[in-house]
Amino acid sequence: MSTGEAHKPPPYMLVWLGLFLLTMAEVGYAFITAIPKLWLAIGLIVMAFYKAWLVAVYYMHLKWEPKRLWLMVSVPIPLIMILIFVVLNEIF
Amino acid sequence: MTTQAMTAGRAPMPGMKVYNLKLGMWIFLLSEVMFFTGLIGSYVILRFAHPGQFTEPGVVLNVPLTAFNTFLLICSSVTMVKAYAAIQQGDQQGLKNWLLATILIGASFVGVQVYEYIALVGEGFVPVAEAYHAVGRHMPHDGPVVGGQLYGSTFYTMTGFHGAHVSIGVLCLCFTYWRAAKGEYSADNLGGVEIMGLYWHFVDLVWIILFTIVYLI
Amino acid sequence: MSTIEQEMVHAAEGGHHDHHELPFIRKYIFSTDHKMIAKQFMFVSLFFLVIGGLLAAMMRWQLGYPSQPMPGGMLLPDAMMAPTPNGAIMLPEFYNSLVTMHGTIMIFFAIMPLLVGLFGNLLIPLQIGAEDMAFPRLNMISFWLAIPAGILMLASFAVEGGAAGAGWTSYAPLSASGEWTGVYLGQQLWLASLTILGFSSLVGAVNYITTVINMRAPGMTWFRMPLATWALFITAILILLAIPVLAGALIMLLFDQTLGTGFFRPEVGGEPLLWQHLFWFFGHPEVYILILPAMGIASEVLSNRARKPIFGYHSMVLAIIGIGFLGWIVWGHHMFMSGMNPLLGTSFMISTMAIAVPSAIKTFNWMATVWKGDIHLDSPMLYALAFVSMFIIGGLSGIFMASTPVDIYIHDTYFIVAHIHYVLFGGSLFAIFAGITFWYPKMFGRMMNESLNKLHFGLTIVLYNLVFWPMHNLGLQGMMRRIYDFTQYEYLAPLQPMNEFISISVFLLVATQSIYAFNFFWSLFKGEKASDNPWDSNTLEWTVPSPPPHGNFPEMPVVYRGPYEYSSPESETDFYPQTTPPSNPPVQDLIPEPVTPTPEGF
Amino acid sequence: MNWSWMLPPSFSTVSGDIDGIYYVILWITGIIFVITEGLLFYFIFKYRHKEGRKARYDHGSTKMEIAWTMIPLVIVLWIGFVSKGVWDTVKVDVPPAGLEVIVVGKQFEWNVTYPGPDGALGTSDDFETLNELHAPVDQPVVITLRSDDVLHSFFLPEMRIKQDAVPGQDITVWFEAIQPGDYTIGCAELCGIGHTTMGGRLIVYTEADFQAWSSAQAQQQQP
Ligand code: HEA
Ligand code: HEA
Ligand code: CUA
Ligand SMILES: [Cu+2]
Repeated sequence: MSTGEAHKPPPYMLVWLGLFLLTMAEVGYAFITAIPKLWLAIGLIVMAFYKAWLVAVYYMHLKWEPKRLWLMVSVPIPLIMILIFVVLNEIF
Repeated sequence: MTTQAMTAGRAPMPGMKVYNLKLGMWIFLLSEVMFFTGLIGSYVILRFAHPGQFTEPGVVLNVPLTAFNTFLLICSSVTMVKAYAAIQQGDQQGLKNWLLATILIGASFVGVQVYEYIALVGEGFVPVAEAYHAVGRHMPHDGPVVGGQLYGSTFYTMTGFHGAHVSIGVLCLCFTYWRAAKGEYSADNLGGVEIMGLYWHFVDLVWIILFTIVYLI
Repeated sequence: MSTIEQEMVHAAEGGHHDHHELPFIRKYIFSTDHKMIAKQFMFVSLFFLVIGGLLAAMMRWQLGYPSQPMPGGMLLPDAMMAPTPNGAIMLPEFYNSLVTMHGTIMIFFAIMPLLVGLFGNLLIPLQIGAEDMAFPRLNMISFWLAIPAGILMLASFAVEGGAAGAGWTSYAPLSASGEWTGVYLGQQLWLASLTILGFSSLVGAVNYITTVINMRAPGMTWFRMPLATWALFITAILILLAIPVLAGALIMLLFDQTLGTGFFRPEVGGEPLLWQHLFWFFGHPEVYILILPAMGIASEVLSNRARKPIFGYHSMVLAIIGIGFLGWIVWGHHMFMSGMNPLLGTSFMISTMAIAVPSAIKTFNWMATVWKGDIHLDSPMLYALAFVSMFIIGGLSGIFMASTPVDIYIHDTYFIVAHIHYVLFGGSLFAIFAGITFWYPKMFGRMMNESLNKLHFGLTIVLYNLVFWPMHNLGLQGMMRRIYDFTQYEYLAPLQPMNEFISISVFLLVATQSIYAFNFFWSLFKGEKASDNPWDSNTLEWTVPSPPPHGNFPEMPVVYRGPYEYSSPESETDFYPQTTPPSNPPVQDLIPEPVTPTPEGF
Repeated sequence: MNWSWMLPPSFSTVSGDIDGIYYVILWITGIIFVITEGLLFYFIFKYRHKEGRKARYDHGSTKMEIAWTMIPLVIVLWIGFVSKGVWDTVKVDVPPAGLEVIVVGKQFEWNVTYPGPDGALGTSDDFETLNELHAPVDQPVVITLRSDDVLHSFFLPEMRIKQDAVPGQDITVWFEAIQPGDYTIGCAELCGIGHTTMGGRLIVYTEADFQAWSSAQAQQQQP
């Protein structure tokens, strides 16, 4: 079933603008040497994930999908966290 | 009623309320998520364990160039979604135009990446080397060691696999375009365009993450 | 019948093409029919099962008679055997290749394709009432990717340096550079082959998951699905999420081997433990991939042959899901001695212990299923009961290894080898015997010979235990695994008689398997003709002809109840098929939601 | 042929505890084994098909499900809890060293470096032995385990010690022998063609004998 018909046209261009501005912001932010490395990394990752979220929700139309698809799509997330967490544990 | 309609018609009943093709693509993308998790996870581990082998952003890699490339990929995402929006309205010509734009931008992304690789290798940043000395645009060639083998290995593996995904995407887009040109899509038959879009946006999404952790951190 | 149902049925009838005969190549070779693909997987993986068994027999010769000339060894090339005047003696590098290839072939090319390729393909569409998989063409591709993978794997025996010899786990850095093993091309072929095979499994998994979610017949709700389908569904999810991680690791290792990158090579800063983490993050879900479908098959057979509803259907389903989930957080139990942070070891021990619980639920439910049943002890039931009792042994030995201090001593000894074979042979393979025997009539329209099967069962269960039970004892005496000649160690030399005993039993066990092979092929042509429902079963696959026609269901089945209504007082016979309409009119929840046609892109 | 499920004798301070847990698990699983297999066979026999028998129509019982979820859970968590203590003693809490040595595995031998008369490693009076580890009794021997090439696993069966040697990583292993004698060193991780031959001897002396051996070695190996 084609999605979104019943909704008003999704804000594709607005999202594009957001992605563009966030990319600029990231590049600028990454080179601010005054900020400690850890904060730089956290800030960048937050921005990256927000961008990824925008793409998934608007461009991949998750916003208009049934809850069950959301549920299915989030299955790997705990696994990713477990893997990364455990392996990082090895180093610290 | 055709068999096909029957299959599809069965879908909404106990199932996901999402038709087979789209559901299948989403499921496939979940496995792609795990694949890139493996690669990115390895990178994170290796980087934390051997910070000395990696350099600050911008020392070796050309961030402005890649930022431009990121911009290209974002643009191609928006053209892709426009193609989908067009066919939702039954606009065949719009579909073709936007698809063509996506193909061109996607191909440019690959082109820029190839150019980047050539430039980097020319500067001495190769996938495999025991340790490379002060390569990159900002350093003299006989300068101090600024990175180790792991940097080259992980960089080329991650970006290479992503590039391969983009290239495959471009090929599939060409196929979608060919079918669009034959007029095979319509407002009630746009599954092919939609799953193409899903794949394409996913590749964009992965790049967003890769760009940040490989180039900027 | 409600109007909607009538409409559905009507649509199914109208929508059914009259299937004209397909040309040979489309029907038997490049078939997109899930039943044919299932059979293709079956023949190929039975072939690999035999190969794996022969490799094991060669290994056992060396272990039973360390460094004595092997009968027939002269026929093998000098790269494998050292010729002496009395005959040829196995070389240690060949022994390493044998262990590696035995493990790899058994796991990836025999048991996994049998459970997932054969039973996944055969059962999922039939048991949920679909006319085929969601993506029949992808299904075909999945099979045809497995073939080059198998050829590459076998070809690696013939290349310079021999086949991969770093164990089926291929621990880096041993596997990362030919420098350490002398195996260059063989190891690379191993990696390439598994990468391709991984892709094959992945494509299959996408197909299975989509099919189960979206193609169930009207009335086939989640909790009316047979347990075999449930197990295969969860297995497919495990494959979907585990295999890509392995693929990533394999590719990185392949780069290390061929290009000289440094992911796992410590000389240049790589992390050997990273390989182990990635491998076992895949590997432990993998072992559940190998047991869950077996559990599903056993549940099916046990309930049917005991003529009794499965005990605790809902908790069986929850246990499958529980095992599927917990399987992701226990992988570290393979790495207790690896140099992994010991505190992580403790967490992994606790999670590993916890995973015994869903297995316990399943075991006790099986036992309660046969309790007060009407047990027909024919061959599928015998195999299924053997599955339960052998799985208990294998599972209980897992508890020893899960306990970190005990694992210090028994890790990498034959105790582990015993565990592996109790769960994989006693568990998975016995369930496969049960499954093949049980669904043989559906696949081929003929029954297998019952007496031959009982003979095979009797000999196999005895010999199997004679082979693998004493391996526990060997392990407790400290005998390491993957060891070419244990008599090199003074303290292990006294174990020679026991090893010889095991080896003799193995040779008999291998010979015994020819009974099954003979029965299998003989029955194809001479077996007694089977009716549509020879086991008086409830599930949907038994409502269609044996073998089912292309498209499976002449009309869209409508499901009224769960799959295990045996001996129900509502039914006159001791079974009550899922499709038999209830005598009183259907209740509300049986009526499917309205049908909206949706576009299909391909 | 030794069909026994008893462990061979062990000679370190921790091995008693390890073996103890083994026997506890052996008892628990043994009892479960007998009960489950016994019941299974009994059911098969008792309820085998007879003309006119009809199976009980029974979909399960929540009470039973809870029982056979909780009981195993308690049992295994208890085993886990007991195990944790011993595990920490063996792998986490390393006692102050009586003797410190470096063991390096490489294809296919074990190299052992001793501190020499000054009692410190990494000085010029260190001396080495090949495929032999000499140690005093009743003293914690703390080993820094390394590998030069691939993974090996340092296995002292009589001490119930096993630890992989990982290239690029220093791993601490310790044991304390409780009886002088001649024991085995093995390699328990597949490490290549010569994996089988990578064995050695662990020789445990009384304190005095060890001192004598040690100074003699130090003399001999002085440049
Ligand atoms: C089908 C495959 C399969 C299955 C199902 C299992 C199931 C389990 N496995 Fe196994 N395992 C393997 C295949 C499998 N394993 C393989 C191939 C290896 C070796 C890999 C290699 O190194 O090459 C291995 C190795 C392995 C190790 C690593 C050993 C080492 O290398 O040192 C460990 C350690 O914890 C372990 C534990 C377990 C446990 C706790 C279970 C549990 O899931 C078992 C649960 C079942 C029961 C417990 C029995 C039934 C329950 C009852 C009767 C109830 C009452 C029980 C209690 C209260 C205890 N396994
Ligand atoms: C499913 C998996 C499986 C199966 C079935 C087997 C079956 C057997 N295995 Fe295997 N084994 C492994 C998986 C398996 N193994 C793994 C994963 C390892 C670890 C590898 C490693 O360390 O890297 C291992 C290791 C291993 C070792 C340890 C080697 C070492 O560490 O040095 C030994 C030693 O005795 C052994 C022996 C045997 C024997 C004698 C059989 C016999 O039971 C074989 C008898 C079976 C047959 C002969 C096949 C029968 C064929 C049919 C029934 C088909 C007939 C029907 C038709 C043709 C229609 N195996
Ligand atoms: Cu060293 Cu095995
Ligand atoms: Cu495991």
